[in-house]
Amino acid sequence: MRRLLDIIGLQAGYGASRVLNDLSLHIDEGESIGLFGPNGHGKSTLLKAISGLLRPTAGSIAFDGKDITTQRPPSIVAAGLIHAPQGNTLFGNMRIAETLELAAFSKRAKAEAGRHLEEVYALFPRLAERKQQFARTLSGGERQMLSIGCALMCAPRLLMLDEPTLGLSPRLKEELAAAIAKISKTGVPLIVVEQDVEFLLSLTDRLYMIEHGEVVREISSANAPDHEEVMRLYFGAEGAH
Amino acid sequence: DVIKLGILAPLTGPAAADGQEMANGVKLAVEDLNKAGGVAGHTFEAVVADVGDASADKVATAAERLLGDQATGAIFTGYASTSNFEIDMMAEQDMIYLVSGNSQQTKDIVSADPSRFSTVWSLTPSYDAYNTEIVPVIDELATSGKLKLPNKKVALVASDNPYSKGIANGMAEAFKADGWEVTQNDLLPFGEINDWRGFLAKVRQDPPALLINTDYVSANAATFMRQFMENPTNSLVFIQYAPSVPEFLELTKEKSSGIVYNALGGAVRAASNPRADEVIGKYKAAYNVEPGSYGVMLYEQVMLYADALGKVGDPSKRQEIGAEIGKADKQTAMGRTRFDPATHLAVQGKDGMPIQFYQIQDGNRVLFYPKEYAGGEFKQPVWMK
Amino acid sequence: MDALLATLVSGLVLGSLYALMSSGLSLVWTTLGVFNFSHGALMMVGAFVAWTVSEILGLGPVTGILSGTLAAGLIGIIIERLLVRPFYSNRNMLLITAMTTLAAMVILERGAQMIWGARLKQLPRLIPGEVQILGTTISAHEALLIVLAPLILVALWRFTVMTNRGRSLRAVGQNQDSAALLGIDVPVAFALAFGISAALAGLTGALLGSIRFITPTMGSEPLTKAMIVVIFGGLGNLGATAGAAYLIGFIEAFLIFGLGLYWTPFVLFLLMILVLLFRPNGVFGGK
Amino acid sequence: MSENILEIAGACKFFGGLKAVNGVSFTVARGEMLGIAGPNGSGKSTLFNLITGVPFGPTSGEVRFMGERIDRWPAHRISRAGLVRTFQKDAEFPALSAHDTLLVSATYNGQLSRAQAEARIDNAFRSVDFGQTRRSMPSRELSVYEKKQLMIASALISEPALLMLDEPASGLTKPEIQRLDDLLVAVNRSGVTVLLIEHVLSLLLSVSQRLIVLNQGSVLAAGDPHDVVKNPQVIEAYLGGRS
Amino acid sequence: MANKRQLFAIAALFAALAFVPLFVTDSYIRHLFIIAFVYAVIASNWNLSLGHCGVFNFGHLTFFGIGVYTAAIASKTFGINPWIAMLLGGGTAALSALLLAAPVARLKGIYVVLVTFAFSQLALQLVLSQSQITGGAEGMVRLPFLQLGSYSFLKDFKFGYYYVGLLLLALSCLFLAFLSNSSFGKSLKAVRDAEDYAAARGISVARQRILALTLSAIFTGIAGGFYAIYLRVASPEVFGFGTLSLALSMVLIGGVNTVFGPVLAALVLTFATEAMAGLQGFEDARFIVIAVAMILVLRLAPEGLVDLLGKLRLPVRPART
Ligand SMILES: Nc1ncnc2c1ncn2[C@@H]1O[C@H](COP(=O)(O)OP(=O)(O)OP(=O)(O)O)[C@@H](O)[C@H]1O
Ligand SMILES: Nc1ncnc2c1ncn2[C@@H]1O[C@H](COP(=O)(O)OP(=O)(O)OP(=O)(O)O)[C@@H](O)[C@H]1O
Ligand SMILES: [Mg+2]
Ligand SMILES: [Mg+2]
Repeated sequence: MRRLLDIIGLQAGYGASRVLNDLSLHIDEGESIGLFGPNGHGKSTLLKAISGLLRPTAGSIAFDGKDITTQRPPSIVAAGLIHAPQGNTLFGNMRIAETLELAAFSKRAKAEAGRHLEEVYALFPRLAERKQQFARTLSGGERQMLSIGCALMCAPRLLMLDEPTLGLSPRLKEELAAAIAKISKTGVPLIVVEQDVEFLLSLTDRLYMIEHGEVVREISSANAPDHEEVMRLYFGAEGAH
Repeated sequence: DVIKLGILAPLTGPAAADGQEMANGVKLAVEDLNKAGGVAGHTFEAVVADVGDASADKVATAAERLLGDQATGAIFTGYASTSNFEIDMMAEQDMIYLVSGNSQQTKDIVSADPSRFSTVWSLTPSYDAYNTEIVPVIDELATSGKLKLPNKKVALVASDNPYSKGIANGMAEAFKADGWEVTQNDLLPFGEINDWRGFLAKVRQDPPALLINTDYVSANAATFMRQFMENPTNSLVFIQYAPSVPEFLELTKEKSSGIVYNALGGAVRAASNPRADEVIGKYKAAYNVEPGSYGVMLYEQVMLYADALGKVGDPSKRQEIGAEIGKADKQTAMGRTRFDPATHLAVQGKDGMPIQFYQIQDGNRVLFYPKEYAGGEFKQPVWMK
Repeated sequence: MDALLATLVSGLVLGSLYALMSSGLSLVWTTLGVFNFSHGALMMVGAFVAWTVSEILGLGPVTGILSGTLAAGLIGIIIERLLVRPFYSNRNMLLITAMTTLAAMVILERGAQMIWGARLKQLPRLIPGEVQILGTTISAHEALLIVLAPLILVALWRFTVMTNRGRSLRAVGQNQDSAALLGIDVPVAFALAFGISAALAGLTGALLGSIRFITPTMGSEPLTKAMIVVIFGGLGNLGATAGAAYLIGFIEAFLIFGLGLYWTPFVLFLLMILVLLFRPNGVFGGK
Repeated sequence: MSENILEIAGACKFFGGLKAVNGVSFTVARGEMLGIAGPNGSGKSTLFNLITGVPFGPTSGEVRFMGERIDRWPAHRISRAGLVRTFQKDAEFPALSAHDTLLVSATYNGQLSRAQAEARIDNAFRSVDFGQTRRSMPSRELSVYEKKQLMIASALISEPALLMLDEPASGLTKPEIQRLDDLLVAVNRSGVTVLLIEHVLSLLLSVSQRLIVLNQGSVLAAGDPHDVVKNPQVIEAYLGGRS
Repeated sequence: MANKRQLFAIAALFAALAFVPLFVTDSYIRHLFIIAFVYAVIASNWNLSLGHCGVFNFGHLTFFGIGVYTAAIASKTFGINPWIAMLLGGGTAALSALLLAAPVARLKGIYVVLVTFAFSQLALQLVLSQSQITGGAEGMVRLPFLQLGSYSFLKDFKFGYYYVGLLLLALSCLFLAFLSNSSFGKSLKAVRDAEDYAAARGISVARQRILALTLSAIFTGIAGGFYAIYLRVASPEVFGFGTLSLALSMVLIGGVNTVFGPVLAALVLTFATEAMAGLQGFEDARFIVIAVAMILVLRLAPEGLVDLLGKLRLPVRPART
């Protein structure tokens, strides 16, 4: 069956230190995947490589059949591959409303900016209350909302969320989960990075566990591991620390 | 063998225009001397050392570079630093050093102990005449009826540097002594001045018969003139030095017609002093631009050195050469040139370098005082009633 | 009375000049957070090119000013590409770019010195003659500046605040990765900001070239003033810059009238230190 | 001296019209571990800010630490007095190595001589088991998790009387949270009073002896953690459907 | 930290410098070294506030200028022994820095540029306006020269001045090296990069800034005093923009995170500029060459010259895990 995203033998890193070692994974049409694994083992780096922030040193990335390994972020975003980075600080000296409007930058996004804006405000009423507040003064959770809101403004065709529930209250976490589920229902496939495996399983069809910049285990909702097993997985990873 | 003649000059930075001219003057002289087969079997080579923005280390470094070279026979400059402190370095090494500026500073340093500075001489005379001479000249113009004075008031403005400030204050004294009323004596910061309107506004509230600006920076003077002409008062305008700079005319065009200025130690262009036109002619021929005073003065500096060298013969006997220069008494482009042993400055006055008063009349500089050199008559400026 | 009016007018003239000088500098500063020390030199280039085209090639002042603006703009883009872009990700970016743009200033000024020489030059005025404002005569050319300055500033302000293109300039200045992830082409944004800023510098220089004299160092005084205005106005926005420009213009005019040109800079600087003591983010800069 | 190590009375912090913290009062007993929860934007971090003076003090209200009023003190004085915090967004001294970060904290916050400081650094690293190899490389190259570890270590090294942690567990894996849990208990046992902001309930409930829930800048509920989480208002405002 | 290797290299450098006058008798070359030493002191001390503490102090040359005039006035007007006068320069400079620090400590980033720049303008204006004390634009000349017992430094082809300059530089370097390795030095970097975090770790941001500024002024002021006594002149150009940008380029080319980078840069730049000064008709071009060279260094090694040398020697750090 057709593959929406296909990553083969990817290598990437920062200067001298390599983080991703020969990593391969894929997303089929209409499915969503989750990534988890110990900290500092390359999940965010992988997303950076996909969205073009980081130039891979080897391997290939294909989106929707087209090779995007060497493309720059603008064209990748234009193609609808959207990445909401981890703990994003966005633009400290810009107001919430401005930021969201700016987020609809690509042609595709501009076309539907109005509708998306309403959706975002509906999803995060807090943002609607604080349209004129500067991003730098937002609370941790509010900042997270804004970051995801921006991603939605970009009219994603594949949405990559890096630890979206970071610092969200349990209730908001639930609501966000619901919202994300809604988004994927509307036909937007997801790549979600999270530490909470149960959370991931509730949202996505398959999980990859990333360790030392490689896929060490693939899990499908079918053969979902129980809590103890997950702990063992992690401790396995810790062992290598 | 070849004697190197050093030039200490601001070839870069704000004063670059002057510096280039200094270098040109010396190079021109060197060519002439070499064409004539050199002096006492020696030929010459000009070596330039840039003092940039005239900060002490740049001047000292440039000087050291020239002094360090055994082949250097003499060093020439219009001005290198604002303080002339380098004179000491030169004297220490008995280096011939001829200066054409900051004569007050030179005087202060030398007169303490002239014998220590036998190799240092200034071709610019004392500036005292700048302070005093203007009064009788104006009076004479008034009495002879060539100039109608509405009152006996004078307004002065100077920029904050020893030259301008000194002259402005000197003039103020002289005018007071002659019964004039000094309505203004403003001091402006030294440097680029783009707005004289503040001062001119005050002037217009009480128009004086005589308006004097001693800021010698030609750009500032030009701006001053343009802004004065926006709404002129019934006053004769006198500007210190700046109008003698060639581009002043280009910059102000017809706006400067009628203003008066004077000059000490610059070329004296008059029938009775053909030497001036001769040198200026050469300079134009060589560089096809009109020289200011420095081109001419440094040319003559080299010639003075050459004469002395001719008498002594051995370039390494700098003490003797210095002494010879001190004894010099010749007619140069700047008029009769001889030195005061007490200050090592060129002698000023009738039997030395004369002070000359010029008026700009539709694009030409007309020398109208002193009589001996005069090439034309003073005319009442058009804007005066 | 009319002395007061005269002071007001010269304050207005000064203010407009400062507004023009600082507009471009403010653009890169408020958007990219880069302090471009070659801004003054770019004005100088604009003036010299304008002079060459208008006087030497004899194509008239208008063509001259346009080509001056264009030339400065191009050089600005080159400067950005070679001297600023490589250092975006550097921790000492502000410092290093300050240094490299200083280097650019040196190169431009010395280059001009070698090309055009040290002698003073001047452009003919765009509009000849004088005009009367509040019973004070100023040249029509300066009157033109008084009209032009606010227009340019408003246009700039609308651009950076109202349009997405303009916002993108601010975005890349604050967080390049996030900007890139929204589909903003970061290099293009930087180049654009610098191009516009430099072009404004060129325009200012060309206009200045017929009030003041054109020399290789003619940019340094305007740069100082622009620097004061921009920082004084605060990192807030162009509106603040404009405010600061006119404020300083009037203060200076009144100081000159009150206690003469000599102590004006001194008091102006003293004043500024005091103000920054109590408004550490600039006069109009937000907290 | 009072046995309440920290006393907050009517603390407020306003930003223009926005009342981020609005009349919060509570006390912290010496040696206890107090949890603070609340919806996003309810004022938890702001509360920490106004207590520690980083970057601002309260708009109004009193803060007493060991009986002394500290709400007008400069931040560095407060932390030297033994009231040390961590930050929610990862903070670091990018140019300093992990080791130097601890050194600086020990010599300034702990006011130790260099020798004493060096002596403590190793323990501090071990307490958060910080990777041997990573101790001497510039902080900016550390991973998110290592930066967190370092921030806690640099707080502990000056042996504070009161430790205030702002969401230390966010983004941690389960095992890491487990280790954090153990660490906090150990620290608390050693006599350090702990104030803990968390959204990770498992941790919050397991370690804190008392729980305060903020909502819209004021205290919504306080008391025994397991009672508080049953409070319907708390569920409504903070926990939501499950649990 | 390549500290060990660096220190060794430095020791070697100073040892070499100590022998120079024995081989170089030409007073011109010695003069160049002396000027280079002065600039090295200026740049490396400037780096303390600018690089290490992140205070964008554009008034550093003012400290130098104040040192110059203090020494000049003390020695000429009050006839104080020039050795003492030089040291006094350090004192007054530090005091003025303390004065300046008051406003600067509260300001951030680029605002500091404005205030410090304004400060330097004020100082210049004062010097110019108080001409009866400072000699105004004309400056003060023929300052007394150094003497050691009966030995006069005047006609010894700068032998004496060379060693005074070198000693000054050495002391200044020791001073700076000690500071930057102390936890005070490290705290400066903490304040520079993360104010809030630093404050939350017991570091007083304002206090560290004030200290950094004041300490950076001491040797700068003494260098100013030495400069005045050596050249026997004090003139307002020291406040000029030329000197400032030259020193600034030394700091950045040398590397803002090092101690000795600026020293190295000062030596290299001084001789490089001078080497080209000899070429006729090249006067303006040489500034362009220097500017371009500086840009290249910054591009090849944004952390500075020292970093560049390091890159050539150190193997790259191996990947993690
Ligand atoms: N900008 C950077 N420069 C150098 N090294 C970096 C940089 N960013 C991350 N690293 C390193 O790359 C490795 C992987 O980091 P990454 O953020 O991808 O891990 P992660 O799986 O996302 O961890 P986390 O769950 O904490 O986000 C870490 O060791 C980190 O130190
Ligand atoms: N400097 C500021 N200016 C304006 N508003 C601010 C400022 N700092 C915080 N706020 C607002 O105050 C409210 C409380 O912020 P705070 O960071 O304390 O929330 P929080 O409880 O920590 O939330 P989270 O759990 O998401 O971190 C938020 O709505 C935030 O937008
Ligand atoms: Mg991550
Ligand atoms: Mg918070």
